Amino acid sequence: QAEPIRLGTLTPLTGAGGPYGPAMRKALEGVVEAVNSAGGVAGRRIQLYGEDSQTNPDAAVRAARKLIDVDRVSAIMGTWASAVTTAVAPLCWESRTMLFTVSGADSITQLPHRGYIIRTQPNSTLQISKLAEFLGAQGAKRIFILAAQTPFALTNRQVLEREMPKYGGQLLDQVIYDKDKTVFRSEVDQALRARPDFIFLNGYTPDVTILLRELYRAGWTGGKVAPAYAINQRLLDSLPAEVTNGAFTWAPSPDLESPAFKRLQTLLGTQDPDPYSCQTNDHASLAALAIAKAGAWTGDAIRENVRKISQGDGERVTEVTEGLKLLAAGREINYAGASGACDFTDTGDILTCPFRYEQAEGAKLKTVRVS
Amino acid sequence: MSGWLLEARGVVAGYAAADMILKGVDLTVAPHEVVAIIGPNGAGKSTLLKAIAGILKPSSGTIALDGEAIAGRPAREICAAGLAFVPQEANVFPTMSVRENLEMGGFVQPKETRQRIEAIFARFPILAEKRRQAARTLSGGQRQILAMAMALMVAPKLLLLDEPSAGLSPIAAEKLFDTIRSIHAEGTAIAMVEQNALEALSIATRGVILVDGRNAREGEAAALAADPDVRRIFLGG
Amino acid sequence: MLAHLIEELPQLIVNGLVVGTILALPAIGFTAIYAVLRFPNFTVASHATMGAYAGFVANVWFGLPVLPSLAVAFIVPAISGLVCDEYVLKPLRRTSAATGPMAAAIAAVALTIALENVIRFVFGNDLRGYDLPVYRDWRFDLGFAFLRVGPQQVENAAISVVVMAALFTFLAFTRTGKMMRAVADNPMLASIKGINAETVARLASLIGMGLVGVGGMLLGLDTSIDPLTGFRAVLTVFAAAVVGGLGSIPGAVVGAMVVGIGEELSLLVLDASYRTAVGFVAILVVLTFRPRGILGERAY
Amino acid sequence: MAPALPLRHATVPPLMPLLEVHDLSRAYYGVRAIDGLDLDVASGTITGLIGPNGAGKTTAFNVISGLVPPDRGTVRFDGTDITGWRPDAITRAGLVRTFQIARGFPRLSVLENLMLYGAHQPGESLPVALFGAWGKREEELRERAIATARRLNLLRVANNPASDLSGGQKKLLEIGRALMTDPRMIMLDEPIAGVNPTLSAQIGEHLLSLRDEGITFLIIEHHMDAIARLCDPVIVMAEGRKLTEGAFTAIAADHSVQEAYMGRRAGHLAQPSA
Amino acid sequence: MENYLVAMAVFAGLYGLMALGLNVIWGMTGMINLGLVGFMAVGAYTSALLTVRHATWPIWAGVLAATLVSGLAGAFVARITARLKGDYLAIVTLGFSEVVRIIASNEIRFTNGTDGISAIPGPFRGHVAPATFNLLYLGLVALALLVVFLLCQRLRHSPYGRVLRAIRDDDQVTAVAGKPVMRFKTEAFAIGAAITGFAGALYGHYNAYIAPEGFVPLITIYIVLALTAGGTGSNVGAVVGAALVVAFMEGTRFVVAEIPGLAAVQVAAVREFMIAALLILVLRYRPKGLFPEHHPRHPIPDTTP
Ligand SMILES: Nc1ncnc2c1ncn2[C@@H]1O[C@H](COP(=O)(O)OP(=O)(O)OP(=O)(O)O)[C@@H](O)[C@H]1O
Ligand SMILES: Nc1ncnc2c1ncn2[C@@H]1O[C@H](COP(=O)(O)OP(=O)(O)OP(=O)(O)O)[C@@H](O)[C@H]1O
Ligand SMILES: [Mg+2]
Ligand SMILES: [Mg+2]
Repeated sequence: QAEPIRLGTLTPLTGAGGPYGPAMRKALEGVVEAVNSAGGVAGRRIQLYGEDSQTNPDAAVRAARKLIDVDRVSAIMGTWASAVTTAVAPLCWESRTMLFTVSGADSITQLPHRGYIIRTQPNSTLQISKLAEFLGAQGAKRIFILAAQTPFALTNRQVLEREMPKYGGQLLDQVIYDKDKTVFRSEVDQALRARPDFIFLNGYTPDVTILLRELYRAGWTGGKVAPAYAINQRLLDSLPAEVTNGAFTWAPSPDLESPAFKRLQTLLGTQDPDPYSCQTNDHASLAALAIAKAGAWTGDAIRENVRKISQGDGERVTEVTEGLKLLAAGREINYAGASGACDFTDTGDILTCPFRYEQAEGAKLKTVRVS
Repeated sequence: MSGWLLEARGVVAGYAAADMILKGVDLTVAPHEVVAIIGPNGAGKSTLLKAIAGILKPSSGTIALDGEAIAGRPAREICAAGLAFVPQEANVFPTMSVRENLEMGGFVQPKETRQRIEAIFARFPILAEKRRQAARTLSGGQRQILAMAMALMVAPKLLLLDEPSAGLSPIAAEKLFDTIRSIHAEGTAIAMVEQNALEALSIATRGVILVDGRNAREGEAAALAADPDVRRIFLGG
Repeated sequence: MLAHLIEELPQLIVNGLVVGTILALPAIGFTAIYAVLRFPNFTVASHATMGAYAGFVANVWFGLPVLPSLAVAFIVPAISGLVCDEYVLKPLRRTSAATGPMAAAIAAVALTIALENVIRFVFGNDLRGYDLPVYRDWRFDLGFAFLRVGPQQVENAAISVVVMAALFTFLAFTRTGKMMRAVADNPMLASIKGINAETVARLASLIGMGLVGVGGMLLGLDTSIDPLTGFRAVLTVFAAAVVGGLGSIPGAVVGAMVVGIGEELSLLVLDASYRTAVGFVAILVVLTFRPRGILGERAY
Repeated sequence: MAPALPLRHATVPPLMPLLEVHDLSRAYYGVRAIDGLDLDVASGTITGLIGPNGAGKTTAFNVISGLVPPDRGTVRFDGTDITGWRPDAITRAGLVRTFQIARGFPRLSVLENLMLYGAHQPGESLPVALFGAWGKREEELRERAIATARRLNLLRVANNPASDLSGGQKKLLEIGRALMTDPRMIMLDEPIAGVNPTLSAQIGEHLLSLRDEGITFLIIEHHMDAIARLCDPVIVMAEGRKLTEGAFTAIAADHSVQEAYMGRRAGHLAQPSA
Repeated sequence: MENYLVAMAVFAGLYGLMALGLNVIWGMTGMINLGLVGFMAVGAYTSALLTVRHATWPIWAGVLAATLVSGLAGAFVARITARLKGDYLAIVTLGFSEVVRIIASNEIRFTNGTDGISAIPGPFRGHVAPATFNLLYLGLVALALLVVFLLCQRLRHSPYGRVLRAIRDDDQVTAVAGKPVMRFKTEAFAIGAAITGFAGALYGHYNAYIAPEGFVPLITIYIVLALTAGGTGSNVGAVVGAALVVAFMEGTRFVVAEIPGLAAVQVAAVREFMIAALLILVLRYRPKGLFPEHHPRHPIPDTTP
């Protein structure tokens, strides 16, 4: 049997990213299984090597070393925290290994990575512009941000401040909190004192849980919005419905009718795969398809070919096995996956993508609009 | 039955496995007897008392208290079997008050506690005066008196004292020895280590001299005190 | 500026007290163990998490109401705390004459990582929540400012105060309590006086970790339940116990309030993201004037 | 019963006091441990400090040596006001003390305990320790430490950690450490409590010879025969202040001192022996 | 594989340096320092700020400055915590490292915030193949470790080290012995912090990237565990312990990969559990560490009278 194709994952299984990593990993494994059971890529099986980033750059660098030097993977997929991504990026480009990431900080694609980074998460600027547009449409006039201290907190604020006036609104202020605290009462009070009509909770699931509960206690009845990775089904399950009712979420999204998205729903056994899992699902698909296209499985091969299979005039595919078949038949393809169109700029950022807006109602998310 | 209240034979004990301090020591105490144990610093006197009291496990030898084998048993069981021990160092509970120290001294005989504390306060007014003060803040001599008083909170069969008079003023030491005499008169057997050897021998019935982890001399207390060799080598006279 | 201050101050203090009540119970458990065993048992982190999960299992899986769930949140960590101490930490404390008490403390850090991962192994990383209602806060009009206070938090505060009073009375006045302090002071002398030091140590671990577990469940009620629930709070819990005076039960409560209020008041002058930093500076200031904490190092 | 001991010292001519303590006071939560203590120690004497348990002797040492700040009063050493100085500065000025309840460095060996007290080791400065030469002084200190250990019967346990000493050996180490410094004056807090009588007699001899070499001593002790043999003058403290001072025979004959402190037997020492 | 082993050896060396630093502060002088990672951060940031963000100093100058600045930070912490002992010192030093991390996160203009600093230069990086760079750096770290180790050994066995160990046992009696305790404590803290900062700077130049999230208390915990497992107070123990911790962290990777039937998160849990359990076992069966500190024995003349 031919030597397998080696791919690596570096999702956060412990530490602050812990709530997200396992599902991301599962979404990746689903693709690999599908490819292997469909006969692999050009007859080669994909062998997936998984390591835990521990949401810690120090641990992640050691894990990446192992993936690159011992497992000799040609791509590392699924890095989550921006610090982790930035820390492993130089290892990747020095060793000509492809890096697929979901980190949102603008700075990542500005690294001198020579094309070795592909990011499926829209950068902060794009995400927040979309949010501003949506908030405008909801009639929001006075926005307040409660943000965890993250690499994108500052950019987010600047973008929102710039964009809101276009839709007749304004950003009042932002409070940056320490996400490892257990109580955020005073932060919430500070937000309420500014008399906003919409509060943007820019954090992660554990801290947004506390914030939502605190907003409810404080008697808040205005609008609230958070990224879809923060308010997910898990969060809705863990809080009483009256606490979460009315909260909006938004995330980059394909057409919800997209078969890729549907398949991921079945794979993960949830109606609501979080955006990160959607993206890692696409990481694996993109890597497999690029390898098939190149007929070689080095990092360079992936780098050269990833755009050839994800954008352009080729036949539109949403399923990796389908794409592999077409490629085998010598056809051009344009892959769009569970996370969106997967079209990338030269620096590795997402070109454009539709966004999906949802609202919590009775502990379920209902789609409000996709645009 | 040998008739001894305490009978320790061939006790070998030490702190590190390789280096035994006691190299086969015998110590016997008859009921109603006061035995003084003397010897140079580092001879193993305290080690012997610790081994008897159950703080140190002897690696060989037998120890019996009132016919009951106690070697190797935990200290609290030996205490319950009727032995009270006042160690040389760290012999009070530093953060507890004087009164609480006394209560702990009488831990195994709680019924008598109240009444015995009264008796002790009568006998040692200084303790009554300092009853609420933490033992840590007592002067050296006050602490020593407290340690002794804690042992008086129980009515043991055998009292083991490790240098009870160290740090006491002459008059306090005198009072202490009077106390020891009266405890003895009430029928309690006593074994005590003392550097104040002449004084100790004067109230003891028998003396035991320990040198370098072995029994060196043993005999009637008065005879030992009078022996010129003993005086020269051990008593500084 | 002044009006602004007067308006905000009462609420900040209330919020600080709320933070304090959440920290108080685990801090009491931590300090109670310290009082007897004389080492910082850092497994409070994982035992708080364990309490949160135990309460979750009782409440959500078995449908028990709050109080029985709290009982479960006490029992499970209590037993775990006991077993851990018996088989892992105690042997290390025994050799502490040579190594200092730190060996046991450091082993406790390793142990808490191990326990956290046992929980992670069983429950995964997913967030959980209790099946309990969340209430709106009560609001009071003070004339110059509005004040909001949560029913849940009043309950937390009541529980902490009752537990503190009970434990304090127990240690200060009962025979068993004095026994515990005697063992803390001088375990060897305690055994000479006939006290079973082992039983006392077990009791301390049992009660202490049980309280930490209850604290963990209350923490879970206010935050979220995941394998890091306790870990996120442990630094502040440790800080509270230290500020109050390690080993002092009322100290733990006072320390929790000081840390809580200190961090909240810092919001008057600094960004929320500096809250932790201000908390630590406050600790430093307190310790500079009272190197052994506010209530010193006393078990009662 | 106690045989009379030869009094080796002549009555000391009045010298300039090396240590002057004036109106020294220190209270603990209302307990006046020392309360207006005045005392002088003349240069070249072995001055005894006696008094009932709890009289405040140890507290006086603690305040004089800088470990406990006084509430009131002054301490002058060799004409310099050292009140409020840090303990290490006081030691370096030539005044060193020992502890009643032995407090060594448990994890240092006996020899290291002794060598640590040696002064003028250049290797205690960082650059010299790392890059300089300190071996010669170390050798001197070692020799001196070995000699001290030998004199105190500690040579056998010289390489053991201090935690593994018997109670008496710890007291001996206390004395030994003080002897290792080259002080002008040593304050000994019950140096021979718990020390075997034969050895204490030898230590006494040694102190006398050190006195003859010019070292001044202030000694707290409860062993009247040792006080009688070594000390002149003797200061009696009670309830935090000085009660009286004088030659031992005079003190011992004093009724109030006998009553409060010495009791019957020690009082005999005052009488010329039969 | 070789490349990986070389990289892990570099990490072990850097951890070893920090363990040596901790050993001076905690092992020898008895001052608990749970803020170690804070000094590592100070070192890493100083050098990074000077070599790439705010200036373009040569690497050696950046590292030198890092060593000095973290040493000064150490002296500062020692001064403000002068009166604290034991667990009380532990919480304040822990706080110090958190404060450093928070400042690094929030003073964005100065430190670039949570984005971290990337493109930190490494000697000859980019001019030689990555594998060669790796080897070169290992040589550098090994040399640094050797020099620091020898200095620490010299310190430990000098009269200076004896004073430090005396302070560890009882600082009051050390003062009575005539030693200016405060000076020694400050110097020891500064030396340890300087070594740690030095290691932090090397760490930054090796990884090319540093961020506040990389300096979490977990790293301090690892170093403390390394020193305890190796033998508190012993320099050999510090180095061996650090190598051991890295070996545990990496070795468990390969072991858990063999366990079938577990979800990814369970594998990760088992791995962290194993690291912790191995360290507990070391402590349990070698409570004084693998290389217990022994106090210097001096030749004693014949003791038979
Ligand atoms: N820290 C403290 N807190 C409260 N009281 C104290 C403290 N230290 C000493 N005392 C009290 O001060 C008095 C004097 O104590 P000190 O130790 O000076 O006596 P001493 O003369 O040395 O007695 P001894 O001969 O028994 O050693 C005692 O009554 C003691 O209880
Ligand atoms: N904890 C210990 N560990 C190791 N060795 C010890 C320990 N305690 C005492 N030793 C050693 O054991 C020997 C006997 O000590 P022990 O305490 O029994 O002497 P002692 O006869 O009571 O002397 P002293 O009159 O000085 O109290 C001494 O050489 C001492 O150094
Ligand atoms: Mg003894
Ligand atoms: Mg005294």
